Amino acid sequence: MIALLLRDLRLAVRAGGGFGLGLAFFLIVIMLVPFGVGPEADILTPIAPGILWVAALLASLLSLDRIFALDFEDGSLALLATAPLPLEGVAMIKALAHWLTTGLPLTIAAPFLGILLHLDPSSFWLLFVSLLIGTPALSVIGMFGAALTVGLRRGGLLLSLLVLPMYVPTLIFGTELVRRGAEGMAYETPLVMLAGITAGAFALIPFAAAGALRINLK
Amino acid sequence: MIALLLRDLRLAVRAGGGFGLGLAFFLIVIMLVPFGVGPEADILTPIAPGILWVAALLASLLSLDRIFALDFEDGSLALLATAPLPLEGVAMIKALAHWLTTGLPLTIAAPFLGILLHLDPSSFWLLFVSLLIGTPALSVIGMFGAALTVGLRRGGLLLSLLVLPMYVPTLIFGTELVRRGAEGMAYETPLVMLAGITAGAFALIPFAAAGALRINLK
Amino acid sequence: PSNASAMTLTVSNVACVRGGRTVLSGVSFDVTAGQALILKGPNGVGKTTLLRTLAGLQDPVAGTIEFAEDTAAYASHADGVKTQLSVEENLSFWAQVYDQTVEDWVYDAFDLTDLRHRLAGTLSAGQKRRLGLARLGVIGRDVLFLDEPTVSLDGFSVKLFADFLQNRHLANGGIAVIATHIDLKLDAPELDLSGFIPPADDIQTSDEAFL
Amino acid sequence: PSNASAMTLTVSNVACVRGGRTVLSGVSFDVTAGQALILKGPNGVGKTTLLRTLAGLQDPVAGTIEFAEDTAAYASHADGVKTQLSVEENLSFWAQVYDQTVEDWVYDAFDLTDLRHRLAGTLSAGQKRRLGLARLGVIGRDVLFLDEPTVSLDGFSVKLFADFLQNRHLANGGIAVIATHIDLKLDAPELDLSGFIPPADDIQTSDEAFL
Amino acid sequence: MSIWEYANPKKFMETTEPVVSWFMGAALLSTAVGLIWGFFFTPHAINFGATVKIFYLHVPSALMAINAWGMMVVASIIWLVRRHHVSALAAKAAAPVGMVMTLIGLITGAIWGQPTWGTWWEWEPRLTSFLILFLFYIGYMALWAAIEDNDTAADLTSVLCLVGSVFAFMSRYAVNFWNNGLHQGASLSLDAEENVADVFWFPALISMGGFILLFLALVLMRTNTEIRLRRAHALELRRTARA
Ligand code: HEM
Ligand SMILES: Nc1ncnc2c1ncn2[C@@H]1O[C@H](COP(=O)(O)OP(=O)(O)OP(=O)(O)O)[C@@H](O)[C@H]1O
Ligand SMILES: Nc1ncnc2c1ncn2[C@@H]1O[C@H](COP(=O)(O)OP(=O)(O)OP(=O)(O)O)[C@@H](O)[C@H]1O
Ligand SMILES: [Mg+2]
Ligand SMILES: [Mg+2]
Repeated sequence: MIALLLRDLRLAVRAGGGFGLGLAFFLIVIMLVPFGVGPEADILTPIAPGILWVAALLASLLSLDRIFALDFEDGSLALLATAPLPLEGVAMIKALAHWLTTGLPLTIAAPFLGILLHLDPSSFWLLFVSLLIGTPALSVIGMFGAALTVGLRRGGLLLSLLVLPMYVPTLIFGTELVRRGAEGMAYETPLVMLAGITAGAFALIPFAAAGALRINLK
Repeated sequence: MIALLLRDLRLAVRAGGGFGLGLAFFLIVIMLVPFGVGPEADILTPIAPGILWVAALLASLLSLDRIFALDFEDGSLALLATAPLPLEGVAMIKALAHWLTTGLPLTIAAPFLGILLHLDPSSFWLLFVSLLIGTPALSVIGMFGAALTVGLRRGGLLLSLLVLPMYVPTLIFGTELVRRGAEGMAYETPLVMLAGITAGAFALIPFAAAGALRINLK
Repeated sequence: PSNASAMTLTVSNVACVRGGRTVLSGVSFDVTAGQALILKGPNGVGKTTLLRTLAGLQDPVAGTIEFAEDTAAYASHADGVKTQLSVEENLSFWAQVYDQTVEDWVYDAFDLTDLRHRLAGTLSAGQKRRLGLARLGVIGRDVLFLDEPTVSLDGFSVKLFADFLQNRHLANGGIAVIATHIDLKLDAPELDLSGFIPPADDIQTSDEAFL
Repeated sequence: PSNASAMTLTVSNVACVRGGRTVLSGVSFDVTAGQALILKGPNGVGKTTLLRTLAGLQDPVAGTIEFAEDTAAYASHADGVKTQLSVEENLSFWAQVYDQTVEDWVYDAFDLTDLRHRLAGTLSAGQKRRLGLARLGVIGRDVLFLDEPTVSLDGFSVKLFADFLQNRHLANGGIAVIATHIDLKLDAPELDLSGFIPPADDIQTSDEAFL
Repeated sequence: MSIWEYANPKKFMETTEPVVSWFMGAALLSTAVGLIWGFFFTPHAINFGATVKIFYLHVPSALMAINAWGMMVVASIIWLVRRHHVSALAAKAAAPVGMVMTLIGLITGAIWGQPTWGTWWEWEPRLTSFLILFLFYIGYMALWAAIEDNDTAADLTSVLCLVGSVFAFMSRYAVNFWNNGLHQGASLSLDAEENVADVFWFPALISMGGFILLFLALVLMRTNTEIRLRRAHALELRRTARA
């Protein structure tokens, strides 16, 4: 298990696909938005949390198809499936590795990038929390999508098509959490919901994913 | 040449990676934004053109890495390089195929999806034009990025990192075009600039791309 | 291999399906500890399919396959080598997955000593193949299902591999089922799968239900 | 092949680099129309590197390679088969790329007649390989550089391929340089590359300039 | 004899084929009655004006859009548990129908919204959750399309269908939480008074029944088509195998 985690992390770093790039993509999306919608603070501030969340979501989405695809192509996946590791565990580890290389760095960077979007300083903290709780869910759900599409050579777009609608609840609660906080409203409900989604996803999805993998390896 | 184009289109359709999915991704990104920034029309209308352009940009970005990656892995690229076709032509065709499967459908769909963002009806037409002129540039520039990163197994993120900054001018002029039009200002300048970028990109980039490919095949 | 001595691999009239069509049926054989079996047969007869079935990657549509739980390993055309990792890292990863450690003899046995710290991506076809095979030396499994293990190996390396099988794996009471087109010079019985192609008039397909 | 008769392939003391290291130097030979040359040598000696150099995928660091413009084709471990296209589509694509048409004898010559309309992704290892080789039959090139063409082919298919080379390609004045570990039973001279490994004391590296 | 006998493709076709046309007939009839009655023989609603007519298309389609997905969930479970090909194919057959229903719901809604809300689209919870449902339909169908092997496709799409529904429900809740809209509440409660007066209600009920029949008829037809396709495929396999 740990061996697998370490290997994936090492590969992520070696292949230059690791921490740096997920971040960079995040940064660039954040930068593109002002070019698109115009630089005025009064336009940017209200949409800042939303944009940050959407950007984080896309950044983690972009690296999903690699969760299993590479291992599938070079045969590692079949070997892992016949190895003593439980496939559920493998799936879980894969999601974890994805989060460590994508979700976590994003979470840490988001508040700083918020400055670029004139994010209201008071919400920095909440943004951080919401991402910290929310992004793991994104990785797990995405991992499930990756497991479904691993057989298909050009799964990339299909993957995002399957995964994005499943991201909606996480996204909504995440941004609601920040917005309500900014408006001084009570934000317990979204907080709890967000945590619930993450917990539930981690508890159940690995089984579905393992099932999908077994089918795809047939 | 035509054979190559047809093959790529056929593959795009066969692999379920074709027209439909680029569109679907576009649609979904458009949908996510309101979830992020909230449903109020007065927030959405001003940012609508910008968001649509950014979304189109991301949608075409997502399918870039497949322009060459698959052909590289299964050896086709090396064979094409040793074939009588000029590599420049191959690069050009690849970009064209990418645009036909991604940029074109996006352009056609954009005005309709504009409704979802409460895009000011008066700018539907300009949005369409700007995308029609702009998206080919996105495909060509992206193709160049793909050529640069084709050697790397996890090129996906690196690719977007390289390409997105190059997208900025296209993005700026594209959205300026729409915004000025909406505000009734003169929009000739951005229009000309946009057309210029596209023309220039098509004229020059294929050579750079072919060079990059030759190096990567070493 | 550990408690290998006791066990045998028993396959009794297995049928397996590929692409919705039964390619082999009535395959039966058993291999006892310390023995190997060579699968022969023309391209497309079903060697890979059978091996995948034995390894449990797909289920047999008929028949039974018996051997001790969790003692088998599978090696195929694609040998799961990570180009971004060094030879050593590749091996120790698989060792860890199987709770083993990489013993040094493995590097000699597969002539990888000089390449130990090379990135796997920089190996030649045959060197990479040797690495893929070395994996079998570190996972300590008793029952090996090998699909064309010697592809793109030179004569010398083939010899190395045969020695490993004969003197290490089988000598320790292991079992091996090997699909190959070349002669490995093992003293092992051969099984030609052409004999198990189902007669054309009763070919089963997975869509029988619709007929 | 068309105006093949006239030409020869002349290689005079070529040196080639792989991974920043000179793996072969002083390689010289020539092959005249209708002849084949078999490259032998242990794994990692530099067969693939040499073939890639001959095919123009990388430049020789020394020496010259001469043969008629635009008459060569290269076939490697990866044979550029599109799994999403049918056998026929794959072949006709390559034919079109080379302004040729697929003649029917190709399907027979490589035993693909029954598989003609199969998706390439659903072929067995050897069947897929045959498809990759059939490509050579449709592009009508005179000079072929082949890297382990017979990997995972059964005896019969190897024979088929050898016949194609002997009776079609060479008979029409073609040229072939083939790296292989098995015996193709062609009456062609062999060249063992082990003889061209640069002596350890003057190994060139691509960073000479820094020394 | 258990109902599972009908899960045999042949038997299924034999039994359903004859009734399909009747279903279709009844469906068209009652839909027509409902719509015509609704369009031409009901007073204009006070607050909606003539636009209320579209209600007779809008609501039933909306209803079926949801039920179609429900049916797909059941069929998927049956496939995963009992491996009856027919149920997998039924799910596959239902998807496009449900997708179209969703689309009709959205479009009629949009047309409706134009006069009533003064905008073609409003990010209103119910509409939004329908848009999401629409996406799930597309994804489901795309997955079916992308996989060559039939049984693999059936397995994977079933898994997607189940997991997807969970998220669809969550989104419905989330969306309500995100924006409590101006769309009116469920109008299906038994005492229809609270939403819509009887005069509007009876024809609505009839056209709803019509839509349900229509849905059933279409699904049966498509299922049989799928079965035929698989039959052809099986025969083809056998032929090539013999060759
Ligand atoms: C004032 C205008 C509208 C009225 C009075 C209205 C009324 C209704 C009613 C009575 C239902 C059935 C509720 C149920 O089945 O539980 C319904 C469902 C629905 N309407 Fe509307 N609608 C209006 C506008 C719209 C618009 C503008 C749209 C979309 C653009 C729309 C989309 C839907 C959808 C998607 C449903 C199905 C949701 C569900 O049944 O859960 N509606 N509508
Ligand atoms: N995905 C697939 N779909 C349909 N048919 C397939 C698929 N994969 C393999 N087949 C067919 O199943 C048969 C058995 O394939 P298999 O790979 O087991 O043959 P093999 O004995 O391993 O051949 P080789 O020696 O070439 O590896 C072949 O006729 C092949 O065409
Ligand atoms: N990308 C690379 N980086 C560094 N060294 C490499 C790289 N690729 C190959 N080499 C080394 O160059 C040498 C020649 O490799 P090459 O692939 O030509 O050998 P080969 O004769 O084809 O061997 P095989 O018979 O196994 O295919 C080998 O020693 C190999 O380790
Ligand atoms: Mg095989
Ligand atoms: Mg080689």
